[in-house]
Amino acid sequence: MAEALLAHMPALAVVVPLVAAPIAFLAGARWGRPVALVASALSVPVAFALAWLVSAEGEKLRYQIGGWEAPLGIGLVVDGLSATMLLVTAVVGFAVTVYSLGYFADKERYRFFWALWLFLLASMAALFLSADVFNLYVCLELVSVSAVALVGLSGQRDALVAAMRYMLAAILGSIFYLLGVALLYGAFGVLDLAHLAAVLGPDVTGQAAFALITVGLVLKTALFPAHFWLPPAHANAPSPVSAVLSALVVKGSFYILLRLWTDVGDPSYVPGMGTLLGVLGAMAIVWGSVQALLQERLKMLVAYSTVAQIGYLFLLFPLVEIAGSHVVDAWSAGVFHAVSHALAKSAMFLAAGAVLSRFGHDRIDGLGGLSRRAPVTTMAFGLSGITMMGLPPSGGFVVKWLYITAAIESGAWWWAIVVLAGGLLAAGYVARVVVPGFAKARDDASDLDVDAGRLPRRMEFAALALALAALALGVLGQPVLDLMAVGSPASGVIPWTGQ
Amino acid sequence: MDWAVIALLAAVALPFATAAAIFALGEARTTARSAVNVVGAAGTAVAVLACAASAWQGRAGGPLASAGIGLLDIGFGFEADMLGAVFAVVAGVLWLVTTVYAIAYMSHSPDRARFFGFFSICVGSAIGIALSENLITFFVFYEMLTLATYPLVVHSGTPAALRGGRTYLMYALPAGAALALGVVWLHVLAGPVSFVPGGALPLGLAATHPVQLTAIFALLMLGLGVKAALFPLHGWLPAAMVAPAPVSSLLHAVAVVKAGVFGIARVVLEVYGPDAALLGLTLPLAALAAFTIVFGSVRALAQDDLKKRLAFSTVAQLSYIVLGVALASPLAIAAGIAHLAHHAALKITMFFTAGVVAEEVGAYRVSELDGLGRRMPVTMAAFSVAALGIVGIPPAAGFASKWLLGTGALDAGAGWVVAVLAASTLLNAAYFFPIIHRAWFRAPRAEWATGPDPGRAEADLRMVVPLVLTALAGLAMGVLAGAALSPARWALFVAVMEAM
Amino acid sequence: MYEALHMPMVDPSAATAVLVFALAMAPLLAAAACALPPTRRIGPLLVAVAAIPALAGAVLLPDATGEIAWLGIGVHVALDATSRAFLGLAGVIWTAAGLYALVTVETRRPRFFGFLALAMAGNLGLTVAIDPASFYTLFSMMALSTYVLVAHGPVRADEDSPERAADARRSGRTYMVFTVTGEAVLLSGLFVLVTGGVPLVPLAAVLVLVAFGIKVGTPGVHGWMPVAYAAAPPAAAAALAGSMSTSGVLGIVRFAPGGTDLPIGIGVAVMAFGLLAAFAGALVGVVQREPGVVLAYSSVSQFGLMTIGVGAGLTSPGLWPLTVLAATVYAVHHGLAKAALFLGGDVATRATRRGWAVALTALPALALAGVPLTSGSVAKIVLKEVTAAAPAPWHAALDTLLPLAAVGTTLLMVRFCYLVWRAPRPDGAVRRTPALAVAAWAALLVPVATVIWLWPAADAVRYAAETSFTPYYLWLATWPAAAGIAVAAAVWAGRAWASRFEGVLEPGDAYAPLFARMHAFIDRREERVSGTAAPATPAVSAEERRPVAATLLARSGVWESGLLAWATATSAIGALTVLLLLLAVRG
Amino acid sequence: MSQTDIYTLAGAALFVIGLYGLITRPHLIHKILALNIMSGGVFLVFVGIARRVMSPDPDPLPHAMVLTGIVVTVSSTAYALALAKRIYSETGMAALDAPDVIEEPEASSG
Amino acid sequence: MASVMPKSPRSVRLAAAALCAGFGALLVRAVLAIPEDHPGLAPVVAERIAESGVEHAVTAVLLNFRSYDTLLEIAVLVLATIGVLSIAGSHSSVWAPVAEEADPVLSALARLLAPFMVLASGYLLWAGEHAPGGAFQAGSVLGAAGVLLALSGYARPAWVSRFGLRVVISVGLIVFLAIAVGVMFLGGALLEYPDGYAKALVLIVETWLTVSIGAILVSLFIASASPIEELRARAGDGR
Repeated sequence: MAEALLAHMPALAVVVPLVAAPIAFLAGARWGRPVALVASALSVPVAFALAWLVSAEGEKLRYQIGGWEAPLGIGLVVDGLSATMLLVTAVVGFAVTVYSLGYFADKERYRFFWALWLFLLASMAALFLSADVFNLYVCLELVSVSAVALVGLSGQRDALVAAMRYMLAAILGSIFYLLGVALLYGAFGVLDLAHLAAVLGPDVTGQAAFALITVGLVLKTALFPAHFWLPPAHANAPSPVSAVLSALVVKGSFYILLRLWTDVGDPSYVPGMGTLLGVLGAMAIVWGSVQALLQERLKMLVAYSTVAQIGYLFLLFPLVEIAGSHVVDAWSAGVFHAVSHALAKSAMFLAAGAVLSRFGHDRIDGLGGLSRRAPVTTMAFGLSGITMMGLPPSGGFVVKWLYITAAIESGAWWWAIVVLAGGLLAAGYVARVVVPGFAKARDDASDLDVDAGRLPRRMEFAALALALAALALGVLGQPVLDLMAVGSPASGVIPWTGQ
Repeated sequence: MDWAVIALLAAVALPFATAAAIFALGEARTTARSAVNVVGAAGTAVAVLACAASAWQGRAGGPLASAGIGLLDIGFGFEADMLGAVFAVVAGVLWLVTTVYAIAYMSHSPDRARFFGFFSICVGSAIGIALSENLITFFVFYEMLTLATYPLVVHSGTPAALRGGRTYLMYALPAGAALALGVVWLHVLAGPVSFVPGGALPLGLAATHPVQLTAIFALLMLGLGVKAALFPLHGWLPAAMVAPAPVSSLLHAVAVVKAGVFGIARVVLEVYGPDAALLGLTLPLAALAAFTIVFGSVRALAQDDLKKRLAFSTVAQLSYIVLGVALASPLAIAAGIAHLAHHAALKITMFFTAGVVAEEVGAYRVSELDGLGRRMPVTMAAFSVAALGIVGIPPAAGFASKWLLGTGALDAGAGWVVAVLAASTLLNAAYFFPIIHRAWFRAPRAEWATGPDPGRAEADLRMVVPLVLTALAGLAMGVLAGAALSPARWALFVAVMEAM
Repeated sequence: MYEALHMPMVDPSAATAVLVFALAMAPLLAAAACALPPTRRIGPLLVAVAAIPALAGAVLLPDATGEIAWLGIGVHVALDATSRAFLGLAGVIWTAAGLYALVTVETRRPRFFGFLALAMAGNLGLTVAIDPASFYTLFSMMALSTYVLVAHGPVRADEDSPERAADARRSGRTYMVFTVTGEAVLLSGLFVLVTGGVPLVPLAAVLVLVAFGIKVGTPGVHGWMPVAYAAAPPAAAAALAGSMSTSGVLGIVRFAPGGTDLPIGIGVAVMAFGLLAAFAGALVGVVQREPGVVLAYSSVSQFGLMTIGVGAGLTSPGLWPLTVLAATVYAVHHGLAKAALFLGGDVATRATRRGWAVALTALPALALAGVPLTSGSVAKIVLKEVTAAAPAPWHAALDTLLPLAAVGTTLLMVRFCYLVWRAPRPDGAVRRTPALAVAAWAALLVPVATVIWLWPAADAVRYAAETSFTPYYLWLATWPAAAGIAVAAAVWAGRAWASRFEGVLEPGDAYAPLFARMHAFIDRREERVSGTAAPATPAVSAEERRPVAATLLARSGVWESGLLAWATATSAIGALTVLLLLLAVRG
Repeated sequence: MSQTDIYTLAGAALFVIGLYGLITRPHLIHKILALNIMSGGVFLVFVGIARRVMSPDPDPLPHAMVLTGIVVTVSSTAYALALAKRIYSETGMAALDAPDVIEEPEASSG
Repeated sequence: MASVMPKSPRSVRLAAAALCAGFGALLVRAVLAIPEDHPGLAPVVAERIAESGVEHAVTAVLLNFRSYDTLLEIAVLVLATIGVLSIAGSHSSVWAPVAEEADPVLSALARLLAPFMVLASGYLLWAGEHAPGGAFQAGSVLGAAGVLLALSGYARPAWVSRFGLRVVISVGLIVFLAIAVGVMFLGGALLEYPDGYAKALVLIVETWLTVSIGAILVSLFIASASPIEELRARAGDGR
């Protein structure tokens, strides 16, 4: 029985939240909450089980849906990368669920939240597991629609406009992606990733397909200059939603890019593409950070921080393209960044949301004395800021370490400068929030409502737990590094696994 | 696990555990928090002393207590060696003293949980720095220290404090970036770098990659130089003096700044070793340190703010350590390492005093100290002893370092250092003696006489006893410099190992 | 220090040396007694007698050497002929000065006696500490503690006032500037000496000579001496002039690299400075108005004579042992005499009827002038033995010049006695000079008269003592004194004309204007700083000036809103697509 | 150039036309329609690809994908329309950007 | 809607036109390069269609070979519906009569057509097994019938409560999921229909999907169709 259960783990990772979603919809405003809590809690052991399976196996696992083998049917694939992303999704998802129980307490307005939320979790899981380019399109759409619906959930004017912008961008991205899929199928006649990898050859249609898919995914990932939809959407969504959008949703499209460029093909498939993405990434780091420095609202600042941090993800491509035998460092850096940023950024948004919901505003100017009024939340924000800056001991530091190593190893040291400069800029915008927090609380200078009640502890501590997890990655990150290396394109030369 | 390993881990972990407990106890539970703090500090003191004992046991090349955790291909490692033990003991033991002081000093201040929590983290980071076995572990704790210090600098929350904190970050964060680049680059070039007396670079690397190694050295010095307050990276230290007295005392006179110089010592002695001189890197460093000594002293001269004067004095004094390390003769190295401890005891006394004075009589400027010796003779006596010690007046500890440094410099063929020492002595005297003079020889200010007992009104005993203890320690380290286990003797052992 | 790495061998003979050192450190206990409240009352008494153990040690203990490894960075102690002489000198003078202070100092007693004891311990200790580091340590302790004594201000409660205390502090400031400079130079010199190796010996010699030169008032670095001697309370001045300055001579004896092949120029230069000191000291001294200042210039002059001897000794290596002896003898003679003069001058000025006191004071004055039968005559003969061996032109020149210097000394002494005699009488309430003070002074006169004759076996001294009775030397010793007195008489006769020279040079002579400016500067600065509670710094000026970076930053926000506009953003995506497709289809 | 190329080329043309409209038309409904035109273009490309196959019957895979795509497009279009309507009801605006970014209308076509 | 149709500035239009022209050219280049010499997956489908339980290839792909896509697609549909409900205001605006007063002609037509449309829907559902057709087509026709009824003034039936509405929207997905997961208990993978049950299970799924799709389309239409002025007025009241 246990073995059978283990064998179905990949399917369960999708099915658990997917079944729960309509149930939560049916259950309504009140009973949707326990349904969501149980489903997101169940996802955690499922994700751990998958991670354990993959680690034990040491190579990719496949699960054929409907029993139809690959070229015909759709497969789920579990390797280190997808297991890692699933794990992050489950952990962040659970923490955000716990937070949301406090955030959406007794709000009839958000009665649809739980169903939408579970759909989002399910679609993220489906996306990270899918081994089929067209199925990935459906997953992307599922992710986009649920994410947009969550952004617009509050019905407030800014949120609605942001959702609209997000929706249009997301659909546009999907259409580009779908056009790419059409061309891929036209060129190679298969949809399964592994089969595609096998038959992929130098072909104009195929290369164009990769280009179109990349455009679509860049748009969905909000890489500079396609970030135009992200700041309003992430800033105006309900805070738990912001957390998941920044932490997970943008990583979903990045994940597909990563799959295509390092698993199916490699960055040299379209020469120059890696460098182009890297340059955009560098611009994102600088531009996003600079804009974060200028924001007047806390959540906008955090959103621009996401724009900047997304840039780090894309530094992977040029380094993988040129790194030669040092692919491993760059690849691990990018993936590890996805993980640590997911934890830290969700913590940051949850913290920002706590501030917003407790004090009724998130104007940075009005946050004087915050550390006194909300110490746990400030701490959570500050700790996740450490990861944003890439300072030790944090996951961000490991990322920085790996990127700089890869840059120096491959002789492309200018990427190291970008990484370091980004860290300093991050310090700047994190300081903008944390520093006033330490300011002396004077009645005239602080905009924090003295009578504001306490936040539910679970909200504050959900944020803190995620921030601490991001920090712990900097010290105890080795298992994660080991996990994500399983079956990765670089696993053959990864020194730490001894393979 | 034998006791040495337990002590090693406890020395690093206890301060962090204390911090966690303090944060958890929160603002309201003052008594419990103070108790936890003192117990944690005492435990840490015992642990670092045990580390020192184990280092002493292993001094002749025997196995050292070590522990670690793997990450990437190097991991975090700790080791109780002779050099590290010096800094660990200084930080750990002075923490206990400072804790007692700080509990009294901060007794009417808000946000004490935050203060003491971060304070503990700072000390833990400093001890981690001291006991790090390799460069990356060192770097991790170094950056933790950078961040954990910030809340303490801005603790009061005044605009001035925030400005000071901003200045601090403006220096410390780019420095961290430079350090990171240097550390990674070195790691790429030379593989995992563990600290080894006599240098850790692979044989022949200096011959094959001189330019890269020089660039890395420059980056590392840039990173470490900020905390070590080397000119022109010193600007944050005077600005950080807005912090409460315990912070200025332990962190900005001991833990933080010495983390920088300690790092320089590690890099020069135990990473580059003889290659540093081979590549021609030590002379510029020595010259910079020498310049900093003179520069800091001259700037100190012009400060009326007592803590700023002390801060510039620290700028100058830290470079004694750097200078000793850069000169690289055994005696000079010993001088540097010994001064690490000597300056710590002396300068912390002075900052304690500055805090007491500010708290008790509201005097922040040198010009406000008239006749203070009569108002609080014990405090000012301790201050005077420490000041004389820093100037290098025997028999206080400063002289022992100065003597070793002078002789070591001549051993190293750097006679010009003697002139620097002479100039520094004069300048030190010029900025400290007026303070002593004012305190003891000028008529007391009128407003102090209104107290209940104007003649003898020392501060809270919990503040006075620590500063007396540290002053006595500063005296004893000089008087008993030749005794077994004195910092100077210990430093000589280390120096001989390093120079071999 | 390398030896320090291994456990030091226990030298059986070291016990004596350790004992001597311990005795010399006895005043530290007295200092502690002054500092601690319960014993504060008896502290001064303990200080007064604190030098007696060391004195006893100097007289009673045999020669010994040893090391105290654990103390400082290792203290090497020796009790030999030289250190015995200086320890004895210090013991006698400190005892006399201590007792004198015990009954005359009425103000700020704990502080005064505490630091008196510290200075005493340093002085006593440095006479037996023979390694550079320990010597320096104790020398510093002595010199820096003395600051407190110099800056003490009036000793009598009825004369104490803030203004006079402030004056004393200014004198202390002057003292400190020179002392600390001396410390720095000395430390440098000792470093070079210890580790510099043979090529650097001349440099070491110069540094050491300059450093100790400051202590003994060598011209050019003498400025502190008249100021500090005059400002210090008499007891402290006696100790300062008699013993503490003299330790400069000891320092030269110990650490000047005599007995080695130095460039002859060094010795010659030293002799030249000595000559300058001897004559200039006398010339400047005679126009002074205060007895203490006169004595200070006398010290400049007298130390100049010793310096001449040292210079001569430095010119030839073989001459050094004799030079050491001569310097020692002369230093002891001068120290005792000068201390007696200081105390005598004070005793006299305290008295309304002071004839007897002035008369007694004249005794050490005559000794300094070197009249026959005094210690001075013997000391000068010993010194002459050294100068006689000086290189060619010098030896003859010195034969001529040294007696002239004695004329100057005599003039100074006459001037001193005159000033003491003429000093204003204490008015109003008759305050008797405490008997113990008089006794202490009187007791000091005894060794002045006797010690040179009781000098422990040293052939040169014995020879000199015997020689001093030969007619030639009697004449040689007498005529300068007689000439001096004659000149003094002549000046007295022409006092209407001569008085215009009185006070033409301030104490500190060439330095005086410098000191005035320094004090004015520092005083002004202190007043200014004390006066203003907060500095007048512009509060916002830095904030308001907006750097280019900030402007760019703000501008980038505008650009960003352009980027966020839908048309721009989607156009950018279109451009990106074109770019990527170009990359893709170019093949 | 084969017969099926007509489908694919028409699809490509629709895609580009839709993109042009999406970029230049400020009105939300126009944008949504433009996206639908682009989707239609993609579906046409699929159809063309299905006919290229060397077999008598068309490849069912692209057809299935088109069907799925249509449903997905319908879903997202429905949501986008609802959103546009709600935005109009909340703000009275039917464009994303503030009016100053968009040129004044040349003529009314409502 | 609005009486003015704003346009972008000329510069934007020119830039966009240039970009789109370049893009179009490159796209044409890529599209024309699609090879014609491979069969795609058609042969594989043809080979395995017998095992799928249906005869029509597209239906086989949709509901068996790639039924996972369809499952997720239904999820998108349900999800979008929930999204629309979440921003459409209250339940009552969904499935409310669109027109205040029904057009008598339209009303009569609706009465006449609705039963036939339901019938046609059933036929399409059945035909999908071997010819073009299936749940989506059937659901669309069903939805059209609902829309027609709504347009002609028919209110939501009284029995369709809030809960009932939610049930009918999600029942297709729930049944689909139940079968997808249920077969796992029979030893297969997710969505692996046991031998011989494929046809029946596909039919069950299609039937319930038809119901849900019809309901969803009606909901979407009505939610989007309620008069703007009314919405604005309600929004105004809310403030």
